[in-house]
This record gives sequence, structure tokens and C-alpha cells, in this order.
Amino acid sequence: MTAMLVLDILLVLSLLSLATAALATNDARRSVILFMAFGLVLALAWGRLLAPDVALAEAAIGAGLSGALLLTAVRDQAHRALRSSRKPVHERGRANLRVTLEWTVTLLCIALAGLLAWALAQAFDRAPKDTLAQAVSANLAISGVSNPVTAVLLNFRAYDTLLELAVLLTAALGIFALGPARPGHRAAGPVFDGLARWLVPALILTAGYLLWVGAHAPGGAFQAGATLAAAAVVLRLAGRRSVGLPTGHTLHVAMVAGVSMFLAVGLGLLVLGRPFLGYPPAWAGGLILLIETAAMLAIAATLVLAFFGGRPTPAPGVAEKTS
Amino acid sequence: MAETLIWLIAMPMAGAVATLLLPRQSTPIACVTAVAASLVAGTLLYAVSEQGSLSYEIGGWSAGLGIALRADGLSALLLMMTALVMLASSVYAGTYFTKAAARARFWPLWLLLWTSLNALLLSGDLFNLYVTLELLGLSAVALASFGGKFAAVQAALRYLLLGLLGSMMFLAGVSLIYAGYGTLDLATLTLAVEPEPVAWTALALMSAGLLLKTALFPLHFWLPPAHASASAPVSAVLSALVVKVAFYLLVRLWMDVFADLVTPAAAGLLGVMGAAAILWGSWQALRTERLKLLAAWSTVAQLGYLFLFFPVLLALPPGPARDTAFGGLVILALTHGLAKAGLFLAIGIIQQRSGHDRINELNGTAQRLPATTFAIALAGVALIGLPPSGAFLGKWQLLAGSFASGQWLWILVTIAGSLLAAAYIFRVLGHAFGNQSYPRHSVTIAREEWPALILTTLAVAGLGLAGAPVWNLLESGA
Amino acid sequence: MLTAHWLYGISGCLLLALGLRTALLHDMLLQRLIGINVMGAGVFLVLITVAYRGPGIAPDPVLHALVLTGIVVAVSATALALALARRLTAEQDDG
Amino acid sequence: MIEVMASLLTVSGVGFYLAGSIGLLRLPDLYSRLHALTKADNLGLGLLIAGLALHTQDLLIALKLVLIWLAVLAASAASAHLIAQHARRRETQS
Repeated sequence: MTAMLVLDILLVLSLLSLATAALATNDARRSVILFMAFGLVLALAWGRLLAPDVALAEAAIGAGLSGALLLTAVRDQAHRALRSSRKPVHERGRANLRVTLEWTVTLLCIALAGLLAWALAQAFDRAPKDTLAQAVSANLAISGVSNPVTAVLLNFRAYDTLLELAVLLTAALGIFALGPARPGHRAAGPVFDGLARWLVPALILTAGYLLWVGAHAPGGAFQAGATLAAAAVVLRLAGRRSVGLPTGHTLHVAMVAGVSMFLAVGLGLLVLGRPFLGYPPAWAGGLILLIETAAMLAIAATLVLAFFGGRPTPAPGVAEKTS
Repeated sequence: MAETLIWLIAMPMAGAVATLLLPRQSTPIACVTAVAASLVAGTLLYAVSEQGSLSYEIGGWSAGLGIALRADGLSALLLMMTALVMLASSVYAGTYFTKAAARARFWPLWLLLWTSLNALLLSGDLFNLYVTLELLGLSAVALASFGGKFAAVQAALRYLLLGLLGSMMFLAGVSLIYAGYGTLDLATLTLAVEPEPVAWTALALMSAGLLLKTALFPLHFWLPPAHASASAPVSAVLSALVVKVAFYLLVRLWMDVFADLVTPAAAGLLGVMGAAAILWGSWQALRTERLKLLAAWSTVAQLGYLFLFFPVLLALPPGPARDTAFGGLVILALTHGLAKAGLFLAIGIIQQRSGHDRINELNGTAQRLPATTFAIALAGVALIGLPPSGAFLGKWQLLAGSFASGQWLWILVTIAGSLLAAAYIFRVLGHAFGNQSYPRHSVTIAREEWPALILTTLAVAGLGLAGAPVWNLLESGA
Repeated sequence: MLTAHWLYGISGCLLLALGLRTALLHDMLLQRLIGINVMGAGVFLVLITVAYRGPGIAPDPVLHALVLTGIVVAVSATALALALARRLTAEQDDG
Repeated sequence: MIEVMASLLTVSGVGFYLAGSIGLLRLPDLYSRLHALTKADNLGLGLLIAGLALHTQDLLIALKLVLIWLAVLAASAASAHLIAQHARRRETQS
């Protein structure tokens, strides 16, 4: 018990100090790297709190892909975006105002943390309300899968997941509308190439495994999609231009695969006289796997697009710019 | 009948997918989707007026384990307003974006925004509301930056960051609710919630997030640049609908789910912020030099009126008196939505025809674009709150309620705000009706001008002269 | 109330406040964005802590699913923000 | 007996980790730090995994653990190379 307590305290302290360090520095690259480390420790915390599904997603998406996105943003100097609009403060009165503002906001934030912690403590002090968790386990047998988290994500609260895929699609379309992709990376040396050569197939294999295993153990479409996207990011970093991602119309198909498969299943069932997304228990497992496969493709396509930062350009003959 | 609820969400979403997959046919697909979704919204309105509130359990799972969609009179009316504004703006957007490639990129985002608006108005689950808020925020930002102009992208980025802050506050409140009550379903929560620290901390967090999204003074600073630098059909929808659905959610939480918690002091705070918004927003609208900024600042002010209703409603005894005043709030919100959308569309026409929207250089607009100028005048009638517009009925209820509860301050603010609104509207009209020395023949472009004209006419005549059904509907759908 | 609830719950609240402070006060976009992400991590930590019932007891799967959804939504928003920022700096450098 | 072996392996693995971390903090320049980190950590992880594999006494899990070790070996070798190459390039440029 005490060993666990020591681990808990270590975890919590490193979380807080990493977050503070990431936010206190003015160096953008340092901040991003510390944030990635924060994400990895957070994944450990999820594991400690018995949330392996979340730990997998955090490691892949929260630390990995977010980190890759933020790092390329630093490379593109995107962190300067809002800065120029603020003029440096010279006058004494303005500087005093700024200090007052900082203190007010800081005190308000501390008050907020205290209030939240106090209310949370009151909520914990009551008998835990397990009604929903019990309802999940009572209906797990007819949900089509045996991993309760997957059952919630793709059956009981599948509508949330449908809207979440719509959020991903919206982000991709928004990025699309802003213009073409940034120039690629220069070709890596033989060592990284060699790593990519076996890492990419291994990642694709892992993605397939995660998708399949999600039905009865931690894993699922989101973790699998993120792993697939990671494979593409590795290829891109190795200097491959289009990383096997389709361009033009086929890319659109990949991006909307998740939403359209969800809608097709939901509306199909509605037409057959069942509720929207009300799978018949006998088919539930198959339908969920179908939706998850499409969702994995959409997630991977969207995350890779986000990493590209725009529409991929189909002009492989042109020499690539290096930055 | 309950299936209409899911169709209202599935239809625009399917339209978004279809426009993306068939970019060449995207404009006809979008128009068909818009008409169909509006018909479904009309059907829902009729169904709610006949049968009272409706609900639909997605996947057949009971609410709690699953997610339920619900529609009562309030949400049905707002859904109808959303449909009208989106339909009219869709028709206008089809002519506004002249390049087919731009249209093909625009429609999917547009229809996703519509999906999120409908989903938010129908959702009966707190976490699902968080997801719809994010969908709404992201699609609104993507549309606000559409076209990629520097000012628009900059405003959109700030809009996105503040929207994300708001959503995170909302989510923090949601997690507290789940910790305390073990449910996310609004109907279950309404019965379970008690006036205790867990509930009011959660309500405070969620409200803070939503106030940021509704741009209530002093959290309004992101709104004018974002709304004024977007393209015209997008500005129309941002000002008329996007801030309004966040307000709807506040009303839902304060008047319905957490009604037992709301104290006069809290409602009074909202009222004071609303009063400040009215005065400051109207003043800024009067001072600005650009027509689009004027419309955006006017949105800040008009949202303020909606918040004045909070202390007034709370001071009235529950029952017919409060219900009548509540009808005034709804009709004011509906009128503002229709009128402001029409105003932005009309401004878009002027901006495209004359290449600018500087108020001082509007001379001759009435000669060149008579129908558009008329639409602006009609929108002005609604924004000032003159009879016979719906806003007159709304403000009348606000004044009557303040009078009955002896809250004189709100009466003064309302009168001052209306005078300021009259000043900024007449300033525009004065310039627009100013004669231009050299003659220009007038043009009328039906497909461009009709949407603005219809929306503003509905705001003035439709809601003003036929306001009674609104009260009936709110009653039957309660 | 378990010790783990105390420790992780309070850390979640602190992370939320820390992220919020940075998101409001920092004048560089990237740190603000990371601040919002840290804020999200705080909320997720609160949610996962609420789901935790103690060693050897199955935690609440509903909250785990909610956090999974939240992580994906957060990364979408981050990606859009970074794309907007990239566009802004590209134009600043051109003009 | 096996338990004792497993514990010994684990503890010595942790010892290598500690040495690597101290090296990271104390050594003067990037190359030697990289050297300390990758070598010590790879060996440390190997011992740790050997200890854990003995501890589980399940062939499938042990196999998975060894796979993890191989993946980390390849990744850390490649990334150490990349970092060193980058630093070298920068030096020759300036």
C-alpha cells in the first residue's frame, strides 16, 4: 500500500512539475518537448488508475501525434502567429496594469482550483453512484462486444462517437480550406530509412491488431487509427512525399469513411424499422467492427492531413523544397 | 413523429458527406438538403404544437445509458428559426461564392455547422452537449476563416482559442455533475439536482464557459472582429444562430435543469452584465465606421437584452406572469435572429456591389439597390424594437415585467439602448438615402436580394403580427 | 474516499487552473494552446479519478469512453488552431 | 529461486537506468551524454525485461516483452544516430 502511495506521489509530482515547466518557459520548442513528456507521464497515470484504453489513446494521440503537430508548428514558426499584434509594454502605467492583471488572473485561477477541489471532495464523500456502470455491465452481453469501453463508445453512446467523427471531419475540412500542404521533409539518411522500413509495416500490423482486439480488450478504432497515422508520419519524416495517402477524390472518401459508414448503418436500421443505431444483438458485433474499420481509416486520414497542414499536392516530379 | 428528431441531425450531416463526395453537384445537393431539412423542422414544429414535447432514444437504449434527443416548444421554435436563416443564407451563399471550387469547399462545412446547431438544440445529454459545442465551435471557426483573408484568419484563431476555453470550462462542470449525481441525462438530472456546492459549482463552471461563447459583456471582445471579417453568409449565421444556441443552452440550464439553484443575486449579475452589453455595444455600433462592424456590435447589444430577462423572470411569480414574460424573451431572440441574418446578407450585397462597407460612403445605395436598402430598414425596425416587429412585443414584455417587479434600472437601460439603436440605424439609412450627384440606374438581383428581404420581413411582420402562436407553442410544448 | 482520489483529484484541479492561467495570460500562441491542452488533461484526470473505484475493482467504463472522445476532440481542435496559425505566419512573412 | 533471480535482474536493470540518468545530468557534452543514455538504458531495459519475463512465467507475455525490448533498441539506436548527426552537421556548418 505504501509502495503504491510513493508511486502515486511521484506520478502526481512529475505531472505537475512537467506541466509547470512546459508552461513557464518562453522557448516554444522546449515547451512542446516538455508537454510531450507530460503526455507520456499522463499515460502512466491512466494506467495506474486502471484506464488502459485511455492510456493507449493518450500515448498515441495525446503525446505522440499532438507532439508531432506542435513540433512541426515550431519548425514553421507558427507560434509567432498572435504575437505581433501585441506591442511590447514600455509605459510604466501599462506595465503596472499588466502586473495587476496577472495577479488577478492567478488568484482567480487558484480560487477556481480550490472551489473545484472542494466540490469534488463533497461529491466523493457520498456513496458512489454506480448506476450507469451497472447498466453497462447488465447490457454488455447484448452489446456485441465484451470490452465495456468499446460497448459504450460504439453502442450505448455511439451517437457521441458519430459527432466526434464529425468534429474530426470538420477540422480536416477547415485545414483543407486553408490551402496546400507545407513542403515535405528532406530525405533522411540510411539509418532512419532502415528504421522506417521495418517500423512502418510493424505499425500497420499493430493498427490492425488494435482494431481487432478492441472488441474484447483495450484498443479500438481510435488507437488503431492513431497508430496508422503514426506510420504515415514516420514515412513523411523519412522524406516520402505522399506517404501512400491518396489525393483528390479518393482522399475525400477516406476522410468521410467514418461518418458515412456510421450514417449508413444508423439510417439503414432506421429504415428497417429499428431505432437509429439500434443494432440487432445478433449483428451488433459485425456492425461495430464494420463501423470501426471505416472510423479507423477516417481517423488515420484526418490525423495525417493535420500533420501535413493542408491539401496534399499531387506533383511528385517537382523537386521538394527543404527548410 | 419522434423520428423527425434524428432526421434533423442525420439529414444535414448526410448532405455534408454528399457534397464532399460529389463536388461538382455540391450546390444542387446543398439546396435540396436545405429545403428538406427546413421541411423536417416545420414538421417538428407542427408535431410539437399538436402533441407537446417529443423525445427519441438513440439506439433504443434508455436515457442515461444511452443518449436521448428531446424537443419542446422552445427548441422547436429555435430549430425553425435555424432552418429559415440557414435556408435563406444557403440561397444567398450560392450566389455569393462565384467560384465553383470555393462553393464545393464551403458546402460541407456549412452543412456540418447546421448539423451541430440542430444537434445542440435537440441534445438531452450533458456530455453530448459538450461534443456538439465543439462541433459547433470548430465548424464556425473553419467557416469564419473561409477564404483565408489575414484579418479573418486572425479573428478566427482568437475565436477558436476562446471557444476552446469555454468548452473546457463546460466540460469541467460536466465532470463535476457526473461525480456528484452519476448521470449525464438532463431529465434525470433535473429531478436529482439539489441546491448544494457540487451543483452550483458545476453550474458556475458551465455558465462561465457558455457566457464566453455567447459573448456577454465583458467577454464579448472576440465577437466583433470574428463576425465582421467573415464572409457575409457566414457572418449572418454566426451572429443570428451560433451565439444564440449557446444562449439557449444557458436558458435551458438556468430556467429548467438547475432552476432550484438560481438566486436573485446570480440572475441580477447576468442582468447587470446584459445592461452593460446593451450600452457599450450600442455605443460602439454608433461610433464604428464600417457597416459590418456596426452589425456585429449590435449583436453584442442585442444579446444584452436577452440577459435582462433573467432577473425579470426570476422576480415574477412562477405561473402565467412568468410564462408571458418568457414568451417575450423567446420572441425577442427569434426576431433578432431573423433580422440580424437579413441585415448581414443585405450588407454583403452592398459590400460586393460597391467594394466596401464604409458607412460614410454609402450615398446613393438607396437609388442603386432599393430592395436591399429596404431590407436594411426593416432590420433596423426590428433592432430598434419598433412596432410591428417581434422585438416590440419582446421589449414590451421586458418593460412590463420590470415594471411589475419594480426593477427600474432595466427600464432605463432598455429605453437608452433603443434610442442608441435608433441613432445607429438612422445614421446608416441617412447615408444610404443620401443622393448621389450622378445618376445610376437601380438594379434588382432577385436571387441575391430575396433572402435578406424575406428574413427581415418575417422578423418585422411575421413575428410581430402573428406572435400569439409562439406563446401557445411554448405552453403546449412545456 | 480513497487516497488516490485525493491525490489525483487535486492534481486534476491544479492542472486545470495552471492551464487556464497560461491560456489567458501567455502572449505566445503555442503556449496558450498547450495551456488549453493541459487544462483538458486536468479535466480528463478528474474524470478518470471519478471512474476509479479502488484496486481490483472494475472502474466506470462510461467515463473512460468520455475521456477517449475528449482526447480526439482536443487533438482535432489543436490541429485546426495550428493550421490557422501556420497560415497567419506564412502571410506575415510574405507581406 | 526464480523469484530471486527475477528480482536480482530487475534491481540491476534499475541500477543501469540510474547510471544512465546520472550520466545524462553530469557528462559535459552532447555526444557523451547520448552515449551514456542509450547504452545504459538499453542494457537496463534488457535486464528489466528479463526480470519481468521470469516473473510472469508465461511464454506469450515474455515474448511480447522481448518484442518491446527489440522495438526500443531499434528506436533508440536510430534516434541517437539522428540526434548526433544533427549536432555534427550544425558543428561543421558553424
